[in-house]
Amino acid sequence: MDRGAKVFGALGQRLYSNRMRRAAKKEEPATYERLVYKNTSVYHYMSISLEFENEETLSPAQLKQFIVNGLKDIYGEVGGAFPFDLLKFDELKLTAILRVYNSGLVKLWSALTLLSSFDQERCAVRVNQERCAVRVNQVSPFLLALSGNSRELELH
Amino acid sequence: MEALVNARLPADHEHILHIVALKKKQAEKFTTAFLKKNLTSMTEEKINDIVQHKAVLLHYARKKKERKKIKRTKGLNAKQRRELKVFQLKPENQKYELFLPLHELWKQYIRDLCNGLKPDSNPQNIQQKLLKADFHGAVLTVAKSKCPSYVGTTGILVQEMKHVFKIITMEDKLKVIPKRNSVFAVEIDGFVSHIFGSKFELRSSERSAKKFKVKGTIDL
Amino acid sequence: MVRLKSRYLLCEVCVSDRSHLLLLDDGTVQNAAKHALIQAHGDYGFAHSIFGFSVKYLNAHTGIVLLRCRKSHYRLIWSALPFITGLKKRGQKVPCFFNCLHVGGTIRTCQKFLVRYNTQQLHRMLPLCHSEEERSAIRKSVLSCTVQKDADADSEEDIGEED
Amino acid sequence: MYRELEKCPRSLLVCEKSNFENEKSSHDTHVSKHYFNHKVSLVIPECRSLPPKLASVINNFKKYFLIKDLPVYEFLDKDFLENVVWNGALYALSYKTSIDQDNTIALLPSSHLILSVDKDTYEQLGLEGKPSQYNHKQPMRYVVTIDLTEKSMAPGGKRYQRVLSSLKERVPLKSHFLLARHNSGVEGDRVLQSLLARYQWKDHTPVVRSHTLKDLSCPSLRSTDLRGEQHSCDPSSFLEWLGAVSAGVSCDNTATSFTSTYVCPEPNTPVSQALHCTLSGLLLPEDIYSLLQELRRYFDEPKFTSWLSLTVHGFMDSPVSWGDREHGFHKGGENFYNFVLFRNQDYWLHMGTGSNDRCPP
Repeated sequence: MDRGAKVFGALGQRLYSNRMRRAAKKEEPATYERLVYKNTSVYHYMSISLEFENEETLSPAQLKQFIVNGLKDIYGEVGGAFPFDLLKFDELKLTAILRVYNSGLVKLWSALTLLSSFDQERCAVRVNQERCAVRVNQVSPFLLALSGNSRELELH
Repeated sequence: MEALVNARLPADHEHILHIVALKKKQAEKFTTAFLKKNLTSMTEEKINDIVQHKAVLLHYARKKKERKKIKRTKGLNAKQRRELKVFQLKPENQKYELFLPLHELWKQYIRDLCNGLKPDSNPQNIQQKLLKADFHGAVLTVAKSKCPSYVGTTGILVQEMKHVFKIITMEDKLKVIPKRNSVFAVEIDGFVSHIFGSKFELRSSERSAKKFKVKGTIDL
Repeated sequence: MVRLKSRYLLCEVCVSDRSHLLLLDDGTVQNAAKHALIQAHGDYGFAHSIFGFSVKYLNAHTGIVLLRCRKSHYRLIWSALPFITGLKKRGQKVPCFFNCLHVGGTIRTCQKFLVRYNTQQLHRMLPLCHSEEERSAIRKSVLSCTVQKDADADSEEDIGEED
Repeated sequence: MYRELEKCPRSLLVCEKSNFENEKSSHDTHVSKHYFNHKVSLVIPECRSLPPKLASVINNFKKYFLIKDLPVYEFLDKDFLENVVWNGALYALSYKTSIDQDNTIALLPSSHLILSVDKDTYEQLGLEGKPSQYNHKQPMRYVVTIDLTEKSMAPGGKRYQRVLSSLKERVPLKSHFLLARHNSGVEGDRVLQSLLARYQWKDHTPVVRSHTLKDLSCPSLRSTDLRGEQHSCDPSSFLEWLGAVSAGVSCDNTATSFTSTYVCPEPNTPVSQALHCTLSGLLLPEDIYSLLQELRRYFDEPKFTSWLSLTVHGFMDSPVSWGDREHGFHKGGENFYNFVLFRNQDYWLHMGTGSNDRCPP
């Protein structure tokens, strides 16, 4: 990952010690500095929504297990073993926000797309297969960008 | 052999044979006189010819048939054509109105070709016919092109070449438009046909013989 | 034309009871490897590596297996081999594991390696013989199945049969 | 093992640090050049409700119009050009058109008409354009930029005629449009109203939502330390935290929890409450600038917090991000900027764009 940062206008800020700055009553105005980061974020964030054939409820842990199983199906024990976080899950709207390392983005995305059935043990004996689909609404390297999805703007 | 015949007799032989060797000039004169006297049927030139012509036929040779030379009307070659500018429209002739009669003729020709061109006739049939038709005189419009500045150009086709169409626009301008990467629209009596220029890169004479394939991409 | 390059994995099948080795055949080994691949790398890895995958050589007496796979994805198969825990044959399950001895680019290098490896093993094992009779018996059996001409080169029985 | 699966497209983040009183500070141009803003969100720590001055600025955001099935050539109408486009600032962006699949049209206040069109439309349109950054081996998308202030674009001019005939006859592009206008003169309003009257339209006001967050931990920031090297938080984790706050992601996780391991970045301080306020709609840069000016005055009175943040999200499907820099959509279409304002009029500015974008200014 090239997290190379280019510094255009850095000045000797760090020369001032912390103590000196605290001593000054009003803090020095900051000098101009510009940094350009390429691929700065190690994570990618995905906002997804689930669609079931019938009404379903599931807990965050169930959802995560469901995605992990999907990953295991496609990439196996070795390829599917990478960490990702379920940051938020709205159980009513069935929407979720996932966080994944950049290296796992393609795998997670493809696994989500290929998820098609949700196994749930309803009774002790019968395993019910529930058809479902995952829609990936937005993918971004900035979590901040997920809160401003202009495609959701609905006007009448 | 020849040298031996022409050689002078040695002097001692003269005495033995009782003949006197003639001088060279005298000998030649003698020979011609002798031949003339004996071969009365031949003219002097022919005799001369025989004497001069020394080829000796040793075996039978067939008489060569004289081949008749087919006389071709030799036209101009490409270079001459270019120099003479035969196929170039003179600037004073680049007038839209001048080509309107040609357009009328072309319309007549297409109507005849498509059996009257009724509004209810099958567009596919018309396309089949148009594919083999001649387009000189048609009103062409560039409907699509990779190069945006060609798009929208309209005019009468005055000349079709392998790779370009030369059309004359309403503003009396002669435009040369490459066939490749453009789609042309031809309108006749309400039927609009599109010509994919990239697939049309042939001379109009060759096109009538060409079989067009249905397959293939038509993307520019 | 570019040649499709392959990798050959020379493996040793380790079982607790050597008589089970005789159950080995191409199909069982290939099936076991396929299952391990699906388990380790999922459908994606399986689909990537299964083309060109075959069991090239198998010796049921010594438990030597030569697997062939495409060079581009041999790591997938290589890494899946430890996931093989048993071979299934006609409902009988033999617990075993695969020990990958060598990864080669051609069958020939694998063969050379195997010869060297087996000689090494022989030299290692010989001092463990208890008596002189044992030792001579081994020598005799080794000599009996080698090709006479270069007897010192081929010291193990499975080499002569290699293609 | 899967090298090709681990690649991912690039993203850019530009961070700037300066002071509002610095005369070379370019915060105003950054704000005014970001034309199409969809959402503004404010995070003010240690604040229960909006101060009345701020609230009045927020409620004074201009309304905008949604106009249905508007043909693009209407923008080239002579009357409209003279009174609305050249006079004052008109923002127009096609609505519900995805820039990765549809034809997207934008009219900038600098009187540039930008058409981001697919290959087929471009070939039919017959207007010069540049291949877009979103491309395969062959260009599949083109961006046509028409400067309406150019001499040849004067009504009746040669180029004007060509553009008009392209948009009227060859490809009658039409779309729903979001329209907003700043600095409206009386004459301009009349012309705009006469245009609106011919089509179905409705005016909208930006939607304001605000809520107070209780008991959360805030990262501590030090205005001089943009990179987060000395007891401060580095830009990407700060932005992540801001996103977590706006999305309502909980930060109280441990490293061993199954679903999520996200925690607030270190160092952090507990905050009893924070105000989170959002505005959405087509927001004018001028309004955002006045909001920014008002926020600067927030620190005039002594406050507990040392910083507050203002985030502005651009439209994902806008063909431009800043100025006429191309914006594209690869997987997120993000283009946003974020101001962090400090007590001593220092500010940080983070500008982020996705993979098919030019670098922010």
